[in-house]
Formats: sequence, C-alpha cells, structure tokens
Amino acid sequence: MSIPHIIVIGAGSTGSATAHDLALRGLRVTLIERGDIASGTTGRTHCLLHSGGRYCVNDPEAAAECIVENRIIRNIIPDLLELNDGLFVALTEADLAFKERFLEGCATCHIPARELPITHALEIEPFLNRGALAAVQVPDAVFEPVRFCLAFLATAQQHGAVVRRFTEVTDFLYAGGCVSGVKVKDHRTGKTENIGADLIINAAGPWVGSVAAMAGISVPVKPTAGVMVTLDGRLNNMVLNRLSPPSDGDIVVPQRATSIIGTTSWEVEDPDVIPAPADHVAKMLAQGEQLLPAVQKIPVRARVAAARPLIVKGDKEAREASRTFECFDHQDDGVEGFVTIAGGKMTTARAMAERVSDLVCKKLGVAVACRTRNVPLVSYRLFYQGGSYA
Amino acid sequence: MASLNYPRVRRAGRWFDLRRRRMGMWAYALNRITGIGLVVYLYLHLVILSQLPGGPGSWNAFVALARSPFFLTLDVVLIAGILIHGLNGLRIALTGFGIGVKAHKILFGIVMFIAVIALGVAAVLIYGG
Amino acid sequence: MLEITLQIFRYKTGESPHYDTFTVQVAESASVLDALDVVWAKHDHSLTYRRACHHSACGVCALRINGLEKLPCVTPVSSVWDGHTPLRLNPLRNFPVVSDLIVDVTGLFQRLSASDLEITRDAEPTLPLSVDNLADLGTRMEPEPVEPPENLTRFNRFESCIECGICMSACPTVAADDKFLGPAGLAAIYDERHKTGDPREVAHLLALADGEHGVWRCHSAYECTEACPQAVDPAGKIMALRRELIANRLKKGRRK
Amino acid sequence: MDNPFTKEPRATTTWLWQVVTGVLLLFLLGLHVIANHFIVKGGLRTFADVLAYLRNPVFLVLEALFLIVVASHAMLGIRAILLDLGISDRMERWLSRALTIVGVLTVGYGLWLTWAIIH
Repeated sequence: MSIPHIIVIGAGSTGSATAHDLALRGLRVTLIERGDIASGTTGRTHCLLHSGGRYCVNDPEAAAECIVENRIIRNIIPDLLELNDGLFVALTEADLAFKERFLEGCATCHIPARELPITHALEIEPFLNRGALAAVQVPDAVFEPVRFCLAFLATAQQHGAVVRRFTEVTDFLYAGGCVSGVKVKDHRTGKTENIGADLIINAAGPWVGSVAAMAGISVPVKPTAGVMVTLDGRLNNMVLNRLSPPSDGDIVVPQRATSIIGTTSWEVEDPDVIPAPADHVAKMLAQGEQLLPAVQKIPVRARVAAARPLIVKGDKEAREASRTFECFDHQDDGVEGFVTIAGGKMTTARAMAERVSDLVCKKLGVAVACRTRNVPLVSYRLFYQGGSYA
Repeated sequence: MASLNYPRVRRAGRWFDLRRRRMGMWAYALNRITGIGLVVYLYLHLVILSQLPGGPGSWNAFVALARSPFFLTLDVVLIAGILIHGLNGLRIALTGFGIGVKAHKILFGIVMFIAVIALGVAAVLIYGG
Repeated sequence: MLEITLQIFRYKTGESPHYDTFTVQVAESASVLDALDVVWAKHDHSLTYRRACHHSACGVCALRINGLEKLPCVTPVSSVWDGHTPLRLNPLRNFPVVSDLIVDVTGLFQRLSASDLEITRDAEPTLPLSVDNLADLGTRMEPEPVEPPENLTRFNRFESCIECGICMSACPTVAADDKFLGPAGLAAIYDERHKTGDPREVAHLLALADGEHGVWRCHSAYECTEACPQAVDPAGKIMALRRELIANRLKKGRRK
Repeated sequence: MDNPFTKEPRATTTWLWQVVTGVLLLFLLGLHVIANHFIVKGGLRTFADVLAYLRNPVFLVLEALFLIVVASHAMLGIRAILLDLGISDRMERWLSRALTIVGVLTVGYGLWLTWAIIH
C-alpha cells in the first residue's frame, strides 16, 4: 500500500502541530490555509504558555493538560519562549481566601506553585499594585504565536509536508460515500484545483463549523470572542494573574516591550471580522489598572479581538466552558474519511495534534507511534527557506 | 507561481526616488549626484588641459572663454559640488568611525551650513576677482 | 464610525498590476489592518495580505501606506487618513511581489539566518520603561535591577526585531544589490556578536559584516532606522560594527 | 539550502582607503585651488604662468600626488556606484580590474600631459 496522504485544513497552532505530528510519523501531508500562517485565532492569542494555574480550580482537566504540555513545549522550542514565570496576585480579602483552594488545585494538577513573600514580589514587579496581599509563582511562559507555528511547520516541511498558504477549501470531493479530497482556490493565482486525499482533518479553529458544514455536518463549537488590549510599554517582568476564579481583564501578559491585558468573552456568529468593542477595551484598562495602577498612564498600542473555538456542551456559559479539546470522527455522522479537532488552548496544540493523529493512524491502519514529545523543532526561519512559495 | 520582480536597473533607480524619504536619504542622493558630477568634471578638466601642449594660442583662447560669466557660474556650481561632497564625505567618515552616529542629522546640518558659507565666500572671490 | 477609502495594489500571476479602490466603515480607533480585514471579509475575498497578531508582535503585516513602510496593525487609520485622499496601500519594496500585498520574504530570512541570531535574549535586569508622573501611583519611576525568583536564573525577553522586512524595503542599497546583507541582517549580526562570548563565533560574525556585501555597502541614508517600528536602529548598529572593524583593522596594521 | 549571505571576503580596507583619499583630497584640492588661482594674483592666466607653475618641483609633486589620489577616490566611488547595480561576483572582479586599468591610464595620461607641457 502506498503512503497515505492527509490534508489538514487550517494553519493555526492545531493544524501546524498536526502537520508536524503526521509528517514525523512518515505520512504524506498537505496543509491548506486560506490566509497566512496563524492569521486566524492563533495569531491573536494572548501569547501565554499556560502553566495551568488559571484553570486548576474550575477546570482541572484542562489545567493538567496545560502543565504537561508546558513542560514539553519548553523542551522542543526553548528558544522561542520568554521564560519568566507567572504570578497570581491577591488584591482583596476574597482573593486571599481563594489562595488555599488555588494552591490545592495546583498540587492536584501537579503544577509547581510557590508563594513569594509579598515584599519580594513587589521588588520584582515595581509597577504592581502596592496594596497586593499575596503572590504565588507558577511556571507560566510567553511565546510568539506565528513563530510557534512556523517552528512546527518548518520541521514538518523537513519531513516532506507541503504547506499551501492563501489557498481556500471551497468544497469536498467524494468517492463512494467517502470524502476523497478537496476543491481549493489559490487566492494568489485565482486558480482552482482538486487535491485528493485519503483522509481530511478539519483544524480550522472557530471556523471548524463552517468547514464541516460543507460536508453537511455540524460540530458543537461556538466561536467565543475575547478582547485584548496591548499597551505601548512593558509594565511587568512576569505574567500577572489575579488570584481568583477566571474573569474579565484579570491577566496581564508581558511580551517584548509591551504588556497585553485580557480578556473578555462573548459569543459571535461570524468569526471573520470582530471589531474590539470600545466598552470591552475600557473594561480591560480599568481591570488592568487594579493589578498595575500605571496601566492608564501608558498609551494603547493595539486593540485586538478574536474568537476562541469553545466546545459547548449543555447550556454552560462560555466563561465556564471547559478549555479542553475534543476529536470528532465524522464516521459517526455518516461521513467517512473526515475528522475534526477542536477546542483546546494553544498551549495544548501538540497534545491535540497527537490525539487527532492517533485517531487518523488508527483509521488508516498505520501503526506508528507519536514522537512529537521528544523531537526538538528546527528554526522557524527555515520555513521561509523551504520553498513554500514555489 | 510567478512573482512580480522588477528589473535591477529599474530598482537601481530607487537611489534617487526621494518621495516621502527623509534627510539621510537626501544626503545620500546629494553625495552620489555630486560624486558623479565631480568624476565627469575630472575628465573634462583633463580634456581641456590637453590643449596646453598646443602652445599659448589655444590656451589664451580658452582662458578668455573661461572668464565669461557663464563659465564663472559653472565654477560656482563646481565648488558647490566639491563642498557638498567633501564635507558630507567627512560626516560619513566620522559616523563610520562611530562618531556622531546619533547626531547624524545635526552633523549634516552643520556641514551644509559650512558649505553654504564657504560657497558664498568663493562666489564673491570668483565674481569679484 | 469612520468611512475611509483605500486604494490597494493588486497583482495576480499572469495579470498586470493595478489598483482597486474600496470604501469601508471602521471604528474611530481602528487600525489600517482592521480596515483591510473589513475589505477582505465584506468586499473582496480574493484580496491577499499577511496578518496574524494584530499588535506588532509577529511582523508579518508590514506594507507601505502612502509610500511609507508601516505596520498597519499599529497604525491607526486616524493617523494617516486626511478625510478624503484615498489611502494608498502597496506591498513592501525590494522583495518580489507574490500577489496583491504579499511579498516573498525568503531573502529577509536568509539574511537573518546568516548570523543565527536567537530570538530571545537573556539577562534583562529591569523593565525598559520610563513613564512620566508615576510617583503618585506609589511605584518607582525608574525600576532598578532586581533579582528574579529563586528558580529563574534571570529574566529574558524577545529581541526587539520582529523580522518584518520594513528596513529592507526602506533601504536604498537593498533596492538593487541583491547580495547586500541589509539592515536587518547586519543588525542581527551586531546583536549576536554582543551575545556570544566565543571568540571564534565573534570572528566569524565580524568577517560576515566585513564582507563585500556587509556593512561597507551601506550608504548612510539611515532610512532603516527612520522606518523601523521597533526602534532596533539598524543604521546605528551598522556604524558600531564599522567602528569595531576599523579598530581591529588598525590594530592588525600596527602589529605587522 | 545554500545561504548566499554567509561568504566572508573583507572590505574594511577598501572603505578606509576611500576615507584616506577623501581626507587627503580635501587638503590637496585646497592647495591645488590656492596654487592655481591665488598664488599668482588673478590666477594662472597666461601660458607662461602655467609653465612656470609646473616647472616648480614642489608644485609638480603636489599636482602628481593630487592626480593619483583623485583618480583612486574616483575609481573607488565609481566601483561603489556600480556595485549597487547588484552585479555578479565574477562581474565584480572584472569591474575591479577594469577600474584599476582606467585609474592607471588616467594618472598616466595626466603625467604625460604634464611632461608634454613642461617640454
């Protein structure tokens, strides 16, 4: 039997990691992306490599995934991270009361957590609210989303994967009741063509619903938008979180010379264009000011909104929906040769890729194990030298 | 996929595309124009001097021509070129040695100021002499 | 809401380049990239342009607005829109145009790979910030170097350069000399040279800078430093490399 | 993929030479202008003035030096401009040789001219 050919739709973090996983297993992979790498939700994430601390009390399943992946990512792309850890800071008595539950949660999820003397925390973070009552250190880190994806893709290319950017899937092709390929339009040339495949993976993030709809399938993913406000100055060394259950504007991620405040949460119909609502931006600044009183003194550099692909079960509010991920084999919907991977965080992209690749290999009868946990990625710069414009 | 790649000669024309460009670019273009001008002058100068072995007759005819107001004006242009190229060259040399890099715009202002003053003096001498 | 007109450079393989004009509505605080997103989503899905982070971390969206190189993601429409003249958007210069506003950035990344500059730098002792009037907030005006928490040896940061290609587009030498290492490539050499302690690597980096297409090809137009959205100051770094090369050359001359 | 940006020839010397000749020119050109136009009142107007000037060994040496320096500076300048056309490495070597020859011919012609005038 010839080597199976897999098409992955979407070059965000999930699609990039999946292309890498499958290429490393020796499969033929074509990644199709209608825009540029990470041009959807991935590009506009908070840049936070989660320790899991944020979810350890309310969503321990997601938290446990985060810390495992956090350690793996540190090993495979150590040069693409700002490794300055994170602080969970208590500002009120209620926050202080939450501390014990937080430390317990961290312990349960195996997240290393340690309380810093508040004087030391204030010394490390000179712009932190001087009224802070307690600070807990966790192994958060900061990445840059595009290079994160490029590193996976450059490595995938070295293993033979083909990346087609600015190429949009317009329809599915079928053979005998089974998906057999896709019809695409290359926006760079305006030309359309058919690409055959043994199996197709839908990794389109908040757009998985519209991709699956082309095959007449629905997936329980709700695009849920969030706003981030990027300041024109860096106010913190470490990632600062409010020591309380996740809510709006309770996290400030520093990156390079900026601080990024996030985030809010509301459901959107069309994830293509999401203007950042002015009231959300104002709320971010007001909330951010509680952690870092200097926030309002710094000019705003950018206001960004993007949709998370949250898997919604029952009638949970978006903020409470789990950040974990799920793999859908559309065989169950009567369509063979088509699977969807959705949900999750960018931190867990590699694990999502492993899960969907395992499923794909099982379906195709390929008995090769996942190796992405231990294989360091090549320089992201090689992506542009891999002839992807050819 | 064919990409749009402009021919080299056309791209080289961007040396002098000063639209919306800033002071450093103007300094560079000025230096290049004066440099090319001075090389042209160097060879013109040698060609004119080649009349000297012909004896006093042709030389005197040339000197008479060279003292016409038109040629004196050309002399002023020549001196302007020398001053701009020479003084700006000094600025480039200094910044190349790591001196005044942050102040390269001020330096340009200073050398151009000196050039204008010196040109004024030269013009007075030329037209006055 | 603002109603603005964009005049966008269009090119597809086999077609002749031209401009298309679009009128879109955006929020008062919108960036030029936000406006492009609206053009793509609501008017013309075949428009190709690069975008990802929308907040100047990734560097992919760089293009020219009214002739000048900018990051549209952090260029507010209000800063470039005069109310009636269409905003003209062009791809970066000095790169092959692939389609519409996309250029082939391979050359930039080859140049950056020459020095193998790592994107993070260690040992950041303090926050790079000076904010006026912070005294009343009870915070220190100028943070002093601090000790990171125990298990961190030191704080680190991403390099300032976001590899956007703006300096290459602004540089008059890159325009025609395809082999010139260019502002970004030379700045990366400078940064890597100051990161490494290995004399052999230093010698290699300085030799690169000293190449026929290295720092000496620069014509001191300072356009790169003027255009850089991240205050990398490539021209300053080129001059610093020149200074070091000259010093080394003169020392060597004396020894002979 | 072969990276074309990692080759390592040296260019500091060329640039330094351009600076040195440039600075020398500022002095020599100054002397040249003063000697030609201001030493003799009203400048070298007559043919006899020119002959007398060139037969003075000090001026003769200065003029010869000036010629050499100005030709070097000009050739290096032309080379820099032509390199901006992005020529190939082979073309570049050829160009350097050609400019050296042009420079030598220029200086040679100038010296011959001087010799012809004096005699």
